[in-house]
Amino acid sequence: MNVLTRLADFFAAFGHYPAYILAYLFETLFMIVFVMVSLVAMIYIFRKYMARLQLRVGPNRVGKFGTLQLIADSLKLAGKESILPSGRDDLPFRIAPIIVFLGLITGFALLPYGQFYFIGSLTVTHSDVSLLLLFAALAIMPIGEILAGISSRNKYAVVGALRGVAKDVSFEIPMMISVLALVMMASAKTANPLNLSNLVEVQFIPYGIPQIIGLGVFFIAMVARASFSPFDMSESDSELVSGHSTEYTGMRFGMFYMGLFGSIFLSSLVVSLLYLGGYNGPYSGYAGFVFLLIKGLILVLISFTIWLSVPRIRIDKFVNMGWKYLLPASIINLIIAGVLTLGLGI
Amino acid sequence: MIEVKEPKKELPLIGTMKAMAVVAKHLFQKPVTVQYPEQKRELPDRFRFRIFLSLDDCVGCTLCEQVCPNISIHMQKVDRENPRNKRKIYPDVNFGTCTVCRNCEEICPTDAIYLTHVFETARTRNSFTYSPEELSLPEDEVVK
Amino acid sequence: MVEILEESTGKDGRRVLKVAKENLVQLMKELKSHGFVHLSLITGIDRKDRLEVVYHLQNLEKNEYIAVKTETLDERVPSVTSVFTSANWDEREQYDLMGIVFEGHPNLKRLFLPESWVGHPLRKNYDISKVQYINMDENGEDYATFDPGDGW
Amino acid sequence: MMGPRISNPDENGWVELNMGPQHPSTHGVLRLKVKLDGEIVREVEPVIGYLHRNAEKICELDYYCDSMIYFDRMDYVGAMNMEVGYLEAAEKLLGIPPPERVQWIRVVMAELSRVASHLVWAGAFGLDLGMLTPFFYCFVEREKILRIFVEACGSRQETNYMSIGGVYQDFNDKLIHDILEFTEQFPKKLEDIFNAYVKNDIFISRTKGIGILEPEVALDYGVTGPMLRASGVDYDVRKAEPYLVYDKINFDIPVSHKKDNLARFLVRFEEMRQSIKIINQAVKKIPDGPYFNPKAKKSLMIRLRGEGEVYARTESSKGEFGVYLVGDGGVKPYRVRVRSPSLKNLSVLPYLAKDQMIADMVAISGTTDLVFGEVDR
Repeated sequence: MNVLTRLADFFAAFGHYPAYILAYLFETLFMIVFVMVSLVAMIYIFRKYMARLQLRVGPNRVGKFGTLQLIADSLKLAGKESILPSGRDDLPFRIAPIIVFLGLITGFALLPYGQFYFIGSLTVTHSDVSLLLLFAALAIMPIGEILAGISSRNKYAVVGALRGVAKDVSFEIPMMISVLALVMMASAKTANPLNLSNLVEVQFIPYGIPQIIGLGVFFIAMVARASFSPFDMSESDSELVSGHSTEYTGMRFGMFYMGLFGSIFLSSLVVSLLYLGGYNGPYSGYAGFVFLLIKGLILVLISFTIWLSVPRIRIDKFVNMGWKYLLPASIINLIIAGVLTLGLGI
Repeated sequence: MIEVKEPKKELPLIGTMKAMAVVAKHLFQKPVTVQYPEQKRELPDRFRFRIFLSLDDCVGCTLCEQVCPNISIHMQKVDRENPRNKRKIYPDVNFGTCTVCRNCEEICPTDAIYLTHVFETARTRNSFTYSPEELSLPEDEVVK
Repeated sequence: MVEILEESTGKDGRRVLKVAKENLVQLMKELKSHGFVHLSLITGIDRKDRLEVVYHLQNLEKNEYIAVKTETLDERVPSVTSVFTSANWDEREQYDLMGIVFEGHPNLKRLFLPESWVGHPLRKNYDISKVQYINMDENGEDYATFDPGDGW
Repeated sequence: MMGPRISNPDENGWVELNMGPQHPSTHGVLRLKVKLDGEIVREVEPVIGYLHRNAEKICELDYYCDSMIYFDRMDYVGAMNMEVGYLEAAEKLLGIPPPERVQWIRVVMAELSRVASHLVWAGAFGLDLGMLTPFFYCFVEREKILRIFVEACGSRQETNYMSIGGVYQDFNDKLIHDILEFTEQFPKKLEDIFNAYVKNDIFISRTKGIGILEPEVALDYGVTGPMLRASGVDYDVRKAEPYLVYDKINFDIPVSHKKDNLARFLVRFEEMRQSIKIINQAVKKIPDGPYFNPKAKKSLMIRLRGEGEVYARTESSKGEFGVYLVGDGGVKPYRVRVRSPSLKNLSVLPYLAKDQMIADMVAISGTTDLVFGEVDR
């Protein structure tokens, strides 16, 4: 049983096909609501956590403990005039934030979420290549950022976009190689290692333990993907004002902002799925989703601590790090994975 | 003269984690901020902001006008019986430009002009100038 | 050695050398070779009939601090930027605010005020009642204007 | 279809970028005209004057006692140092020496102010590098110092505490107790802040070996203060030409021969530790006596007349702060000239930032410790 069949059962009175059409519609709706709620929660957690680290109280005026602050903020952003610079490249300028947001939602839709109580599996997409699709979705977001940087015809934005390109090129290859090691290890246990659900279910020991180097490389790559400090070179606020989103205001800026926090949550979920056993755990038939959320949230808090306490690395040093340290490390990790799989049969 | 030492070199990553631990330690400390309109920190005795004027004591010597570095004080004619103030001139204060340097309080020969603890002087009027009569009233009686 | 017109001690106990403006650069070079490597301050003083320029120099090794004075009647003084780099901005500032033209300065532009500012504010005859407003043109350069409607 | 060109590179292929005056990293209203070759800065031209008030002219138009508030607003993060600098000159010119007790009080206040100023700098430097949180720890500590200022004189930042020939209000036992309480807990907090920075190897990689300033160049440009000392020149006005009672206090001048950003950072932190040492000694040594010179009391404030020329220099938190006062025998100064250390420190930025990356230029302009109230005056 999963969400789709539960919904189809609920709408069974309309007949077989209309019930499934309605079920798909509502599933999509739930998906988007989940993403939006998690974004709002993410920003709220970030602001409260940042405030506590900085000996402040954080938002506490709107609603109890400031819970409604984010809704007030998003209303404010939506109500603001969205200024369009006169020198822009019109179409890319308008669609860039949408691309970022679409990439984010697609990424969330491709994750397996595990079982929850009586509903059954919460997974939305059942594909045999969902791992590939996930990384394809993750690769969409940089395109939006680069488009935004170049189409706004602002020198800060252009420098930010070019830094973004250099950054993406230098961490994506180590990232994919460390995922390849996982697929290698999983292929000994399952016929379909590219399916994320299978990849999670074969983790009797979380892959983070035999693949500790891979976990490090992948986590660094995910921090760079989400682009927060220390790897926020492309939007470094003290140098390039706001990088690729310099010229954006109102809801368009809000989409970039949500893209940032969404990708932090998304990358935390991906790391916990791939390396920390995802929704595996005791009683995972009922509470798998809860395990996933807890692991994800712990990673999110670790990410926030890194964000708030580490200075920004210089772009040339990051490119150096990507090619000189991360890439060799990921290749060594691949060899270790091969030895573990073929030699020891883990 | 002492030569400053460069800090001990930390291992990569380990050093960063130590620095993160220093920051994360503060998570369990109490916030230091004060939620202003509800909570108010007690003010030190010497804190000064709002200028008061005792109309009976003012002799209209214009010393405060002269010593004001920002030209925030101007003398105004006020129709009021005061045997000590024959010229009937009293200072008004523009709080928009007042820098609270306390020179006027310091120089006043009769202690007619003095500063007090009151600091909540926000007003909706465009002008921040307090006329001599307003200066002698408590803050909540001043028309805002 | 350059001819020193007058040597005295100021109220603060510092040695004051007075020199004709033609000999200024030569004197500065000699002082620099005697260890006065730090030109601390350049001050222009408007004496109404003449302009006085005071240079404060420091010898770090002997811990000595002296002032060199020169005078000009035609607002022109030779620049010492070739001897001390730190004179560069000081001379620009004095040109800006006092109107002293330093001859031989590589880049004698106003330091604080926009180029089109009228007058030199630190002069005693500068009229402070005339307000000048500042705005920015399309190229991002500031300009000054007397028209309040055009300013910020 | 091609849109308009984003930038118009010049014959070298360099693009001009305008940073500021409204920019997150310029600490106020600095405007930098930067010529960029990709990521690399080829030429920098600082454009200043956006906060220019011509304080020198305003001081000429006002009485001697009134100039104090304009000096407060020069280096607004370390206002007491500015007051000490002005009064050193004004008291010599007017012939009103402060009593012994006042001199010790001024030393305490000036050093507290130096700590406050360096704390602001440390926090802002972290922000320049992208570190968000240590900024707040610096400001929490600074707030305690400002609280002491409020207790002493009633104002937080632009204190106007010192007057010609004395101070406005006397020290009392509670104040001394508060200061000692602060100096007792501060070194531990300072180590925390220090560790949050220097343990971090990314921080070290961003500062070590970057922005090297040779001592000869520094002196040629007139750089003073912590920047000069980080270049290996052992020069501090407090030792070279002691003012107030600095010659009766035991303290050291931190010097580094590494000449880079990290050296400037370490020198400033060591200076804070030395300042605490000075405060601890000075607070205990404050003698009894009057807190103002009777010659400058109350209604005499606007009748002080001075004649002659005085140049007084003091060590502010940014460097050598000099005030050149010329009096013509009237109640108002004839000419006031201020040697602002930040201006001289800024003038070396084009030399330092040449052929560095944008990120390094921001870090270097961070270590010069600019306060625009003082640069523009």
